[in-house]
Order: sequence, then structure tokens, then C-alpha cells
Amino acid sequence: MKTKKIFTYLIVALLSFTLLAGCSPKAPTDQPAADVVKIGGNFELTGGVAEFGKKGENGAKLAIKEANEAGGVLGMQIEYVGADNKSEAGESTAATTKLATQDEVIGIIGPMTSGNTLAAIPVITEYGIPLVTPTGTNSTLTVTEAGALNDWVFRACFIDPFQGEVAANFAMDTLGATKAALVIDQKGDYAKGLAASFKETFEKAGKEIVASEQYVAGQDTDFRAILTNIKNKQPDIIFIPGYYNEVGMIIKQARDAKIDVAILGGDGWGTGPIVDIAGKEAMNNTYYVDHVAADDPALADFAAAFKAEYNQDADSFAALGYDAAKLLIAAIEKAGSTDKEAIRVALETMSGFAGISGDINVDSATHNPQKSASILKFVDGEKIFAARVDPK
Amino acid sequence: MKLFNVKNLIRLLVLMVVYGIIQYLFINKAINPFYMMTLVLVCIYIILAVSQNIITGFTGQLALGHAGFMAIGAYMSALVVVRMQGSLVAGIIFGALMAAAAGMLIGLPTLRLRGDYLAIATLGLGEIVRIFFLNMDYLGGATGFSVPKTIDWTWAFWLMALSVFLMSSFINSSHGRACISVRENEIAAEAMGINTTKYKVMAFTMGAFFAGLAGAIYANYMYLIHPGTFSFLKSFEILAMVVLGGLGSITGSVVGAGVLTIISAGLADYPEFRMVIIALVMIILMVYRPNGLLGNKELKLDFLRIKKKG
Amino acid sequence: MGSVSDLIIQQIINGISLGSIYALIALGYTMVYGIIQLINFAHGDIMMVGAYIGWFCTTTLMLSFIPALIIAMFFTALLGMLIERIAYKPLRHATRLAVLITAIGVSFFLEYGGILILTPQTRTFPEVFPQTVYEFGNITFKYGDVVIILTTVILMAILTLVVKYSRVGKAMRAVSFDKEAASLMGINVDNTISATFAIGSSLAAAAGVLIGVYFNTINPLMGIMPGLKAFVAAVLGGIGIIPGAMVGGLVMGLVESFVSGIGFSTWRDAAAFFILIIVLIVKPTGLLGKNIREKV
Amino acid sequence: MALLTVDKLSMSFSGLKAVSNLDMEINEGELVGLIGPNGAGKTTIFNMLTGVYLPTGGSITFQGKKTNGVPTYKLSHLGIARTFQNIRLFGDLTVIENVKIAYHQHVSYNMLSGMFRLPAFYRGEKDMEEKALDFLKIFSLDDKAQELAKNLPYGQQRRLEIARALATKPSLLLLDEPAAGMNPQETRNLMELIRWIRKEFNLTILLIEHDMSLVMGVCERIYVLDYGINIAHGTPDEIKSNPRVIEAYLGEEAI
Repeated sequence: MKTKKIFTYLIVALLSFTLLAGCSPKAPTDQPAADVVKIGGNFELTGGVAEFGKKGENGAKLAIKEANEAGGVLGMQIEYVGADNKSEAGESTAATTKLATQDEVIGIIGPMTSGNTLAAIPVITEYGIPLVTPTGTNSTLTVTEAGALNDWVFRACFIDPFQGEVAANFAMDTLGATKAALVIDQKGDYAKGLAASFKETFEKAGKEIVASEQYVAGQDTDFRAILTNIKNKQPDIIFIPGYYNEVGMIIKQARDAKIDVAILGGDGWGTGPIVDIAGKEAMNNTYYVDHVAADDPALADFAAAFKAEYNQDADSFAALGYDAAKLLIAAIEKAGSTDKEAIRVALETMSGFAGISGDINVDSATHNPQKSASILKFVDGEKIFAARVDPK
Repeated sequence: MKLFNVKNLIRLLVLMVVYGIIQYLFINKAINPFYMMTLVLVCIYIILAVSQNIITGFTGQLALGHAGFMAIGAYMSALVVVRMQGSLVAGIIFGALMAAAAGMLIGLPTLRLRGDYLAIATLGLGEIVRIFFLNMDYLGGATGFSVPKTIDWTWAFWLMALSVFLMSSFINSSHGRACISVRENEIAAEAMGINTTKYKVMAFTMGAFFAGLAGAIYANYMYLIHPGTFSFLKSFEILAMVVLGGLGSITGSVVGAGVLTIISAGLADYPEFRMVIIALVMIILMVYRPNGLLGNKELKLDFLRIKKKG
Repeated sequence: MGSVSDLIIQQIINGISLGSIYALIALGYTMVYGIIQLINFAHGDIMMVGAYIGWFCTTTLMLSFIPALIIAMFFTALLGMLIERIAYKPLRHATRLAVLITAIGVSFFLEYGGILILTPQTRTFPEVFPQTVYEFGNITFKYGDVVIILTTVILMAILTLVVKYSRVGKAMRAVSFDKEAASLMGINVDNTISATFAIGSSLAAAAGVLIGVYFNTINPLMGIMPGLKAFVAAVLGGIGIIPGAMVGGLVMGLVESFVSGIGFSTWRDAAAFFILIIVLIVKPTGLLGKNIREKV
Repeated sequence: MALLTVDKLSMSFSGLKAVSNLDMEINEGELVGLIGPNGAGKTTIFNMLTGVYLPTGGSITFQGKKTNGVPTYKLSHLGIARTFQNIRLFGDLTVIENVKIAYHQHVSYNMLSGMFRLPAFYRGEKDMEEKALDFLKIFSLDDKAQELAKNLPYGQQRRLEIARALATKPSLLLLDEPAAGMNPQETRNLMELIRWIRKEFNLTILLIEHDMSLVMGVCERIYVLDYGINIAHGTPDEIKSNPRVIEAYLGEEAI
């Protein structure tokens, strides 16, 4: 009986705590102090793609920490306010609303996925807050299907069509492929976007896509059925524009099924565990498009700092999170004020920004950064620089 | 007895006061848009929880496919509003009706199943619905489907009030009692002339209708609908609200939906702990109050009752 | 690659291998359900914990496969008993729905507690067993496939023997039949249920470690989908029936392989659920289940 | 005229014959008893008559219509009501709600009137409330109307079951051991009640009972069942002196 009572009190206490945390209006007393710049982060901290969200957030946090250590921005310290979108579109809308209206941030970094970014756009547009997504690569984020520009959205990465094109050209010109198979993550528009532009480029050159198979990221672990189909079609190369988690498993299972052809992918591959998952041997004869040359010294510094801060290996998610935050901070510096419209204009006209993922020149008509891409090749588990492709 | 008796008028008054206070606070910026969004979500979840309660708490059928009906309502209303340029009202009605139709279609064969079998079958159906929309590129597919925000707090609140009124009226009518008799003892209900299949399907269809309505409100409020939102975890969440509030208690579902949604929003600043705390609340509450916060009792406005002389 | 028949045989092998993974997880599910009629939604997450313990043993403690497996099974058995004592036992007389909600709560707790403690990062196993690939013409399968299929079959056989002939197995059957009568017969119901959870959870751990090693990725949310699929497999075969888990798992695996094989990979989950619904409607107690009539 | 005719009715459960080749005829207004030792198949017959079980052989004719395979609820609409050996009330509902549910098949408003609280709903509910209270009064349960059915004492639960069955407005009432668990005084009251409701509601009653005083006291005709076979039927006096009945009840040694 006694424990029962204690637990009842515990629950009541817990509930009232959360209710208070949730309901107490912070409005007037909580106004940001004049010497603090508030930057929000809307990341996938829980749910299906939490791993990427966490990496991206850590990258962004590191950038902010470094900026603060170097004296902040416009002489003010930067305060980072995080929000979790649970890897879910609706929650992303809610998290953005929270950042915009409760925390009153002047800029937002994140989310990592295009879908969650799409869900944030109406809110930032309504409240006029510039947003920089580290890895939202879908082309419609900045320019809608109807051709309208989303004024407040920017990104630190190149867009899907560019990557797909780069990969297709590499497959045809360097690898001499004429028959390609696609393995697409059905859940992600990222993979679909890459695959679509790959296919377009490839077919335009008169080559053939012999198979197009789909899987569901975060759910599937067994890809043998689709790989059996692909093997049957005998392609010269396989293009897998997914995230490293599934890609690692697919490559492993493909090699186990004695599919020895070259395998190509996008920047979603760019993290360490892909080699651990697939195995060094299986990763031979695979290539992927990345933002950075692995031997760039700036990247090495970042990787070391990241490792020291979070005891985690940096990857392209972390790097792009870092760059997205730095891009936003640079824009504030350039704007010379914390006025959101001024920051937006500064982002729109940003050029020559030196990020660790490459130099960024924002195209003011599309808000897409003009970045060069690198193609990296795996040799015994090591990434080797294979080619650099500049934007046209 | 009439619709506009003192009790109902007081209820209406309370609703209007609640609405008025919140609206006043919002206009005066004491409630920021994030809290407002939370309140709208509370309204949406109340509709979902009460409609799940109709199926599970009152009719005794453990169905776990509510997210699927919500998805149908959301996508079908978006279809009307975005793709066919229809009005919001038409969208909401179409969404809810399509969900109800799906509920009836699904209910007819599956409601013959009992207990856990029904649960797993409906869970499977919910997933099939989600996978269907995932494959529908016409409705956004994996990217999600952008829907303009045309619903505000006023809409959500009064639609919620109307839904709860209709569902509680149903449960307190002879047809609702027939549903309850199915929960209480199916064989005896049959022997008393209750066509149990019919009432199960009726409850299921009604639950689906209001889940679809909630989905339509969600779609037209949240800017973007995405198949991932309607996974079976959403059905679990809704069921958890119902059970926490108390099976067979309408006001319990209202409280359960409110508490869980607000806890989730209130812990937004502690994302790592949020789900762990929600999980703990679920476990502790069930262990110490297995019948939910309110059991099958209703919260009443008795404290407002005018005392009779004598 | 060659003929259509090769293709079909390869898909059958794929299906059997995938199916035995489902079956392996389903064994624990069906076991717990058989005794206390609880859908232990946390089963998939217990599997995840088992996989992590195995991972910890093989990476940090540098143990080899078998000791890692045994340690994982042991600690997960303890965890299973602990969960039962804390979260399920107090609810023995509550409605089944309340227990179900608790199970969902435990599942969330393990998943998000896992994210909190272990971070959402994907972990990989070292090579703990040979990565040999066997080739017969165009048809391939792996050493890991053989291990999983054999483990499933052996565990199923042991489990059947235990339930049929051992003391605790007899007690389990008695408890599943009638708790009160069993306790009147001098059977310690609580201990029997604890034992059931211990066995069920250690089976989950075995599945977790094997799956972790086989696919070489583990993360805190890895249990959700396989858990659900395995439960579907258990229901499909007839829940509470040990060979039913195998049958259900194999059916699921083959269906998924063939649906993918004919080019509808995006619909394969839908197809699995669809088959489940059809089976349930035609034969509500599953493929191997017996119909039970309520006494009027 | 025969209200209910049962012709060569058989039921077997996976080969086990529970009832075989039963012939039975019940005329309108009769009060008939069905007796037999435990496991003789009496309740199985009730379950067949009410459509819970589908007979494996033979036919049932009610009011001139063949009713094999007709679902339970439709039989209730046709006028067959029953009580249960193991009481099956709607335990978590109030006493009056139990009766109202049985009255549901005669409800005067539709679902939408109920949902939207149209005037028809209030009229219908008022009518239902009055009718239900009338039934409860007959069984002196009106003062317990707002109590939960599961909280009633045993005897009152039995009475409520009969009240609930009557609310369906049946022409044939099947009572499954109505006196089980009652003391002799309660049983005598029950006998009076059964006689009275038969007259008042113009009922035909078939009852299963172990309590011989009740069966012999109220029934006009009796069927005796043993191992699913009808071994005798006739007036109470005939049954009392039938050697086969005595044998079935007392065992062979008694002869």
C-alpha cells in the first residue's frame, strides 16, 4: 500500500513537472538578452534517422562552440537551442514552430532529411526565419515544383540532380558502363532524387537501366531477394544512392551473392561504419560521390576536433552540420546585424565561403550552393580520391 | 428531457469559456503559436482517442489500425483540397467518409476475429494503408504531401467539441448500449437480439470516421503529411492515451490525450529523455492504476450543479 | 545468371534463410504468449539488448562467438525476468489490454533508453564466424545461413522437448492451461512464469546476437520491425504452438522473397500482412492452430 | 398448434454425440420441462434452438418456419428468448440498462437520431425507460435499477436475467436452470412468477431444471434426456413412475 502511495505521488509530481515545463508561458521575462544571438537547431534526435540528426547537431554545435571561443558573432555570444523532430514530418513542423515562436531564434540549422525540411518550410516562411539545412538535398526545397523560390531556405550541400548526374557520368565515362541497375530507398526522397537524375543522364546517353529495385530504409535488413533479381539482369554497375547503413548491408550481401561489378553511390555513404558493415574486401570496386576530398587538411582538423569533443568519428553528416552552422554564422557576420531579413539577404549573396566540405557560392536564383564534388574510391577499406567534378 | 436542458447548456457554456479564455490569451500573446499548435494537437488526439475508445473501450474490440484510418482521412482530404481544388469542408467530409468506408470494408471480415488476432490483423491493415500511401507518388509518396494550412485553432476546437458530443451521444443511445453489450457478453447480447457483427462494424466504422476526421484536421493544419507519421507506433500512442485515461470513459480519453500530448510537448527541450519518461509514465500508471486514470467513470460537472431546495 | 529455375531456387533459399530469422525471434514470442497470453511487444527490444550484450562481449571483451552468445543469453534472461517481475506481474489480474500497454511502454523504454545510453549510432560486429560463401552453379548461400537455420531448428527441438518432458515444461503447460488449478496442484505459478520469461528472453538474445552478426549492424531501434514481423509469423503459424513459429516464419520469409523477386519489393511488407489477414480470416487460430469453442 | 417442432435433431462435437435424434413438440401456451442428469445434452438443445450451435442433423421448426442456421439475434427477433445456466448479465452495466439492451430490437429511433439528439431520441428513450422499469417492477428489481448488475445478489441476478429475456417480447421463453442456487422459499416464489408471467405475457415456456419440485410443480409436460437420447416424455405423474427415468437418475442398482 505504501509503495503504491509513493508511486502515485511520483506520477503526480512527474506530471505536474512536465505540465509546468510545458505550460508556463516564458514570454515576457525570457526575452533574449541583448548580447546573445539565438540559433536554433531542428534535428532528428530520436526516431528512425536519429543517428544522422545527432551527427549533424554535433557538427553544428561544434561550429557554434568554436565561433564562441573565437569571440562570437558581432561581438555577441551565440546561444544554441535544440529541438527534436523525432524523425517525423509533423514533429518537424512542431519543432520549428517552437524554435520560431517560443525560443525566437534568428536562424535555424537542420533538419537533415528533405522530408522534415519540407515540413519546416511553411513555418519559417511564416515567421521569416532563415534556415540552412545541412543535408536536405531535394531540389524542391529551395525551388518548388512550380518554379517559385523558397526565400528562407538555404543549404550547405549540393542537390540531388547534380550528384546523380556526376555519378552517371562517372559510370559511363570512367567505368565504361552500359547497363546499370538501381537500388533505391523507397522511404527517402533523397535516394529517389539521385536515382532519377542518374537514370535521366544515363538513358540520355543511350545506355540502359536494366533493373530498378527498392527497399525501405530503417526497416529492411535482408536484401537478397532484390539482389538475386539484379544478378539475373547482369548489369555492369549498380547505383545505390542510400545511406551507409543499408548500403553497407546491401554491398555485403551483394558480394556474398557473387555480384562482383562496380557499385556506385552518393554522399550518404560517407561515413566510417560502411566499411565495418560491409567488410573491407566487399568494399573494393565501389565508388561514391562526396563533398570533400578525404585528404583535405581542413577536414582533418575538423575530424580531430569532433573526435575530441564527442568521442565519435566525424562523417559527412557532421561535416555538413558544421558547415551549415558556419554558413549561418558567416551570414550574420556579413549582414552585420541580427535582423533576419538582412541575414537572409547575406545568405542569398554569399560567395567564397570556405567550408570544410568545399567552397560554397550560393546561387541567388536557386539558393543552391555551387560546390564541386569528389568521387572517392574504396581500396581495402580506405577512401582514395578518384576524380573531382566541378559544377557546370 | 430535451437537448437544451440545463446540464447541456452548462456544458456548452464551459466549452465557450474555455475557448474564449484560450483565444483571449492567444490574441494577447500570452500563449505563443507553439503552445497553440500543441493545443490543436491535443484537440486532434482527443478525437482520435475518443474514437479509439468507441471501438476498444465501449465495444471491446482491440483494434490497432487507427493510424491507418487517420492516414486515409488526411490523404483523402488533401486529395480534395490540393489536387481537386475543393473546399476545406468538402475535404474534411470526404476524408472522414472515405475513412469510414475503409473501416466498414475492413471491419466486415476482420471483426469476426477475437482479441489479439483482431489486434494483429488491424495492425497489419494499418501498415498496408501506410505502405499504400508510401507508394502513391500522386499524393507525394515518400517525400510527403504539402497541404496549405487552412485550419486554425477555432476550427479544431469546435470540430473536436462536435465530435466528442456526437460520439458520447452515440454511446449513450440505445445503439451505443448495444455496442457496450457486445463488450460485456457477446453471447448474451446475441441472445437478446443484438446483431453483434452489425454493432461491431458500426462502432468500427464510426471510430474510423472520426479518426479520418482527425486525420483531415491534421492534414490541413500541419502543412505536410508524410506516410511515416501514420505508422503503427501512432496507433500505439492513441491506444496508450485511451488506456491511460480509462477504457470506457469518454472524459478519460480526453484527459489521456491531453496529458500525453502535453507531456510530449512539455519535454521538447529534453528530447533524449522525452520518450523514456513517457514510457515510464505508461508503465507506472498501468502497474498502479491498471484501469486508467478514470476507470470507466466519467468526469462530471457536478460541482456546478444547482442545489435543489429541501 | 542463368535460368528461371535457378532464380526460383535462389529466391527459395533467400526466403528460407530470412524465414528462419523470423522463426528464431518468433520462438520466444510464441513461448511467452503460450503461457500467459501476453503479446510481449518488448520482445523485439529484448532481442536488441541481447544483440548489444553480444556486441559488447565480442568487441570490448574480445570473446569469441559461443561465449558471447551464452553471456548474452544469460543476462537477457535476467532482464526478461526482471521486466516480468516489475512490469507484468503486478498486472496479473488486470485486463489484458493494460498488460499490453505496459508491454508497449517497456518496449519504448528499452528503445529510447537504448538511444540514451548507447546513442543511436550503428555498431558493427567483428568477424566472429567465417564469411564463407557456398556456390552451386549460380546459387549461393552463406555459412551464416546454415548457422541460423540450424540454430532455429535445434532450439525449436530443445524447446519442444523441454515443454513436453521437463518438470518446468510440464509446469508451464499446466499454468498455460489453468493458473489457479496449477497453483492448487502445488505448482509455483510465479516461478514458472519467470522461467518462461527467462527462456523466452534468452531465445530473443540468441536471435539478436545471430542477427547482429549476420547483418553486421545493430542499433537501438533494430528490434521494432523484426519484432513485429516475428510476431506476425508466430500468429500466422498459430501462436503458442512451437512448430508454428517455424512454419509462420518460413511462410513469411518465402512470401517476402517472392514478392520482391517478381518486382514488387516495395509491397513486400504489405503482402506479408495481407497473407496474415487472409489466414486469420480463413483460419483464425493460424496455420497449425486448433479451433477452440467458447462454452456456452 | 405446435409453436416449436423438433425433428430428429442431432448434434455431435468432433464425433461425440451430444444429442441424437431428438423429437419434440411444444404447443403454444404450454409450459414444458426438460430434465436429465448432468451432461445429458439439455443445454446443447437450448444452444441449438437459439442458433448458437448449428445442428449436425435434423430440423427445428418455429412458428412454421425452419430455423436451422438462422443466427441467434434473428431468432430473438422471431420471438425466442433465453436465460443462461451460468448467468450472463452485462455485469458492468446497471440493472435497467440490461433490460434496455434487450428492448433495443424494438427501439423507435435510428442511430442518427441518437447521435444528433433529435426529438425522436428523447421520445424513444423515455418510452424505453418506462417499459424497462415496468419489467423491473414485475421482478421487484425497480429499486435496484441504478445498481450495477454484477453487484446484485445471486437470486436477483437470476430474476434480472428473466426480466431481460422478457424485454425482448418473446413468444417462446427458454429458461436454463432458473432455480439453480436458490433456497426453497425463493424457488417457490419463482414457481409463482413463472406461472404468472406465462399468463400475463401469453408465453410458451421450455425450462431446464434440476430442482424436481419446481419441474413437477409447474410443468405440464416433461421430456427426459439421458446421454443425448430422449428416454421418456409425458405428464409429471407419468414421468415420476417411468422405470427408465428412475434408472437414468438413480443408476442400475436401484432396480
